Amino acid sequence: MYEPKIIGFLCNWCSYRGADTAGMARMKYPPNVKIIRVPCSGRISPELVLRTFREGADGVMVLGCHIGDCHYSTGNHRTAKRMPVLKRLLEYSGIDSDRLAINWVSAAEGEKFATVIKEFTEQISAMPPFAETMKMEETK
Amino acid sequence: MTNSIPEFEENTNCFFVIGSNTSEGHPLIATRMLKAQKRGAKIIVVDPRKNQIGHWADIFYTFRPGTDVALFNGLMNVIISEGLEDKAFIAERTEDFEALKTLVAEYTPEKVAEISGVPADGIREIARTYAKAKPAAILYAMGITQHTTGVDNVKSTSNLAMLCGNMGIPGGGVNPLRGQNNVQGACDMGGLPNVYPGYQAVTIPDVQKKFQDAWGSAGPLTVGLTVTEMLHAAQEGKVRALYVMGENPMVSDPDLNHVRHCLEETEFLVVQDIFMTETAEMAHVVLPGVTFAEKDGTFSNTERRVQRVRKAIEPIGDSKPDWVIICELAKKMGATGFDFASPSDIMTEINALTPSYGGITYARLEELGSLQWPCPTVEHAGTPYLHKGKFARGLGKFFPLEFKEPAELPDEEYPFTLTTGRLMFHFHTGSMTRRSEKLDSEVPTAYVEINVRDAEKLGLNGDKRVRVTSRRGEIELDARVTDDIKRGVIFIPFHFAEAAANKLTNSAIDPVAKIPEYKVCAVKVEIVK
Amino acid sequence: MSDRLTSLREAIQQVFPQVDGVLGIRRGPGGIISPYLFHSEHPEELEALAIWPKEPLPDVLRKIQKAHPEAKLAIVCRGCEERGVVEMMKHSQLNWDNLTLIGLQCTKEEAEFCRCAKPYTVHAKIVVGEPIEGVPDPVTEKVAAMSREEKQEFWKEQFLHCIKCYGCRTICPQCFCNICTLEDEKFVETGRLPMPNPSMYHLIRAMHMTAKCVACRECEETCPADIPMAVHFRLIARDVQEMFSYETGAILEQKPPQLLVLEEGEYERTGLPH
Amino acid sequence: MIEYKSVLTTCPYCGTGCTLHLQVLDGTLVGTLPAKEHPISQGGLCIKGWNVHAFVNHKDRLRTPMIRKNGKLEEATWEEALGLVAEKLGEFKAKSGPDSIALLTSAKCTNEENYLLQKFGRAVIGTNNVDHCARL
Repeated sequence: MYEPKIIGFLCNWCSYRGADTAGMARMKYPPNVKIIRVPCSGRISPELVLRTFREGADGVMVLGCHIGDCHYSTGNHRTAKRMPVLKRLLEYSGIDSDRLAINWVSAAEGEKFATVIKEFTEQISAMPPFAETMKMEETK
Repeated sequence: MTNSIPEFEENTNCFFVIGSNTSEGHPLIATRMLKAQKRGAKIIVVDPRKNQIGHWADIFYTFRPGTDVALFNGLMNVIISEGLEDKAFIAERTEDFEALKTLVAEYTPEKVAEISGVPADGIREIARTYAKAKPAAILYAMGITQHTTGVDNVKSTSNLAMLCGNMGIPGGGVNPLRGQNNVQGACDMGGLPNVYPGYQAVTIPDVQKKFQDAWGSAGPLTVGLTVTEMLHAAQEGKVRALYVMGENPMVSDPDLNHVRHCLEETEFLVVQDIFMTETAEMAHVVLPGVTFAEKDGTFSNTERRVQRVRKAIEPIGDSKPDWVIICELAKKMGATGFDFASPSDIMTEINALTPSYGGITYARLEELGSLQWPCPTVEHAGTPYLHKGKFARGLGKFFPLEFKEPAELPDEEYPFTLTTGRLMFHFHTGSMTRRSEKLDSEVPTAYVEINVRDAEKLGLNGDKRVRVTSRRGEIELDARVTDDIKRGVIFIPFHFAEAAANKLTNSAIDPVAKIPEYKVCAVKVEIVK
Repeated sequence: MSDRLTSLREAIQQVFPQVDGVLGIRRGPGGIISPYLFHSEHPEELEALAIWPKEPLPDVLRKIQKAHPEAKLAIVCRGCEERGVVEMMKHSQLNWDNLTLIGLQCTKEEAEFCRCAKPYTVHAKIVVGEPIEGVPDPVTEKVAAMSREEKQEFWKEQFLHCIKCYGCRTICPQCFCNICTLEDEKFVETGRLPMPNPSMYHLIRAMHMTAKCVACRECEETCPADIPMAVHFRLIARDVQEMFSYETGAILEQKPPQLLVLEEGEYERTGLPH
Repeated sequence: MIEYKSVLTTCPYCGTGCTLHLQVLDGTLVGTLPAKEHPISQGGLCIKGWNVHAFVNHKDRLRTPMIRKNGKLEEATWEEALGLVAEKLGEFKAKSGPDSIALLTSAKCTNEENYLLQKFGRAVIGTNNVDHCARL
């Protein structure tokens, strides 16, 4: 079994603190997810997700505040509107949209954070490496 | 081109592309091939580099630059030994087939594989595919012509086309893709030292008389100098004044250090252009011409199609249309016969003196959009493909040709073969495209393409700056490491004056066509610390 | 066909007194058509008026209005062009108040050429021709029915044909941004052909067309490599309608979904976790 | 009156011969559009064609004639510049013969202009030293 590369974009105000909470409580979760802290999940545009795949990620997670809890009040509404469309587009292009996960984790939800990471890592591990399925780099 | 671009989509069943980076040099001809491919036509590409068209091809092989004649002989060897030639066509319309047959018998696929680097089975595959898919078109560009054996290479293409009866039929033929919008027209109009407009030879007294009668005076009966010869003559003091209209030899010509020296020796250099080009900077007088957007006229494309250029805006600043400048200069020198009110008037004179353009008038172009020469009269509909039923000289002649090595081969000191060419995003010396923001942002400066494994051997990890040196000069530029180029070959686009590929190129020329060998010279590559 | 042309001429003449110009299509040298601004001062120019093929008129209109914000202009528009004008208005690219729409209903042949679901105008007060029903889009259906592997193969081949002319972006009436992500080398590598990651260009563009594509198919028409890129836009348009009840170019007052916060009930339809 | 027109012309880059429309608004270029139903370009263009209007108004365009004085190119009038060229060419022709002058026509200029320059070279100067970059 291979070790998948996963990139997690975590919003600064909720999900990143949720990760802290999980860490402080010494909860166990797989180390595959490389965390990138962003001001808001709404910052993560579809092109950034696509670029992350291009750079070699096998899975991408976007974690933000629960709807209603956004530090910028509606930043995560953008996430909720754009990411589902991107997932559909991936499917239309022949890419398994399960490689992209969207979820909401608050600062208090350390346990949820650990579960989300664990489940997504398992899900991606069960798939072949992305480069093998989608030969995006083929012409290089 | 003997044939027409629309025929590629409608008729052609096989494209043999050699010495042409069609998808970048002539993008919309390349996409025509894609359209044909969708209905089942095959694309064969042979090139030292795997360009985009190579990625599209059904059959692709790299080969050693400059071994074209050997490759063609090998293909013909296979076709004749397998009996795939068009016997009826050969019998009716050609001569000297036996001589060709004898010569190519020596060029077995195994022998050619050794020379060219295309595997013997690959040569068989190409030969069979081409021979069995009539009509098949050969497409080439400067990759065939810019060699010391350029003329032999061109003759080889027509040998192959005639062998399979691919001449004089829609969708077939031998199709040189002209690199510049009006290089065809400049030749048609007599912008050559040996011919008047319509390829009427300067050495024929009757022709001279015809133009004397029309113009009051004409050139001598001796052939003039080519670009390369002019520069040499300038250095020797034989040519003292040079008038350059819309050309930039300081980037486009081979062995630039030598070109600079020659131009410095020229006593009086006049440059008529739209930008302060590298050549204009050396001029004694600079005359501002206008772009295509500010004047009327016609261009003739690679398939001999004459089309209108229409004025869209007024000239910028004090600039003037080039035709106006020439008329004013001629009148200043006391000449008559330059009283033209418009380009349409000039075309009327061209119609009268150039048989192949006889029926190409502005009124007809307005109505029909375009006309392909030969178009001798205003009733003539134009000629989409040449050599129908008969060649211009009667029978088509086969030329048995031995393979000759390029003038300069790689050796221990200069181990790489340099080949030059074009990019999608730039044009010729870059004076237009490098001033176009979008195009410039795509490729802002020069680079050299080098094979991954060659790069490894040099210790080039990733794209770095390198120095490329030939016997004539050296340049520094970024390296671009790629799989898509043959080992031992490097490629530099020639658009960039700051790292001009032509500082390196060899000015050795084809003895007949006087074309320099841009596609092969020996260089070495070193990492810049 | 000629009937429609005559009626369109009459409609334009009727509008002439109220406007500074009417944007339409004229047939020029060699029978080639192009956009042209007709004027009441020169009614004879209407002799050259043409209706097919269509041209990307909304984008031309935007250019003219930008230089002449106060001018009263009319535009001859088909269903797709009307949708284009509406969307541009919503994105503050056009001043709706200074516009007069002259609707031109498409024929069945024209609609089939464009695989158009809505070949008719809905807002234009002056209309030429009778509206017809939309036609099916077999190309989109064919791709939609493919398996994941087939889709991947299909698009890989299509995108390899891309010669990076930027024609689809440049001709699109809805691509009016001053800064374009497709020109950002962080996302689309510059200066290489074939593009090392051609899907980056095309998928980013598809995302940016979300709730914007008006189905005019100008992009596919201008593509030298015949890439059927509108397929992506059309499949996404269905999702946008399903998730956000948004129909591009249809209702003047409805704001585009990507600019706004989630509305009541929308979140449930996105399929995201709770 | 607001003037918008699309002028059909031929692309000045490669030899394919695509035609395109230059979009002209009130006398200035505002863009390029492809030509639908054209036998060669079929409503498409490459990236160079799409950007063909970009260099026309570039600030580097030569706007006035220039003459080299004391080693430097300085602005001049058409009268001065053409006068000097005529005088010099006449001088060389008279002193060293017509073949001491050579002319390069251009694959970028129109047929009419190429015709005129070679006519100028042959009829006015009297030389066949006429060539262009066909080989390059």
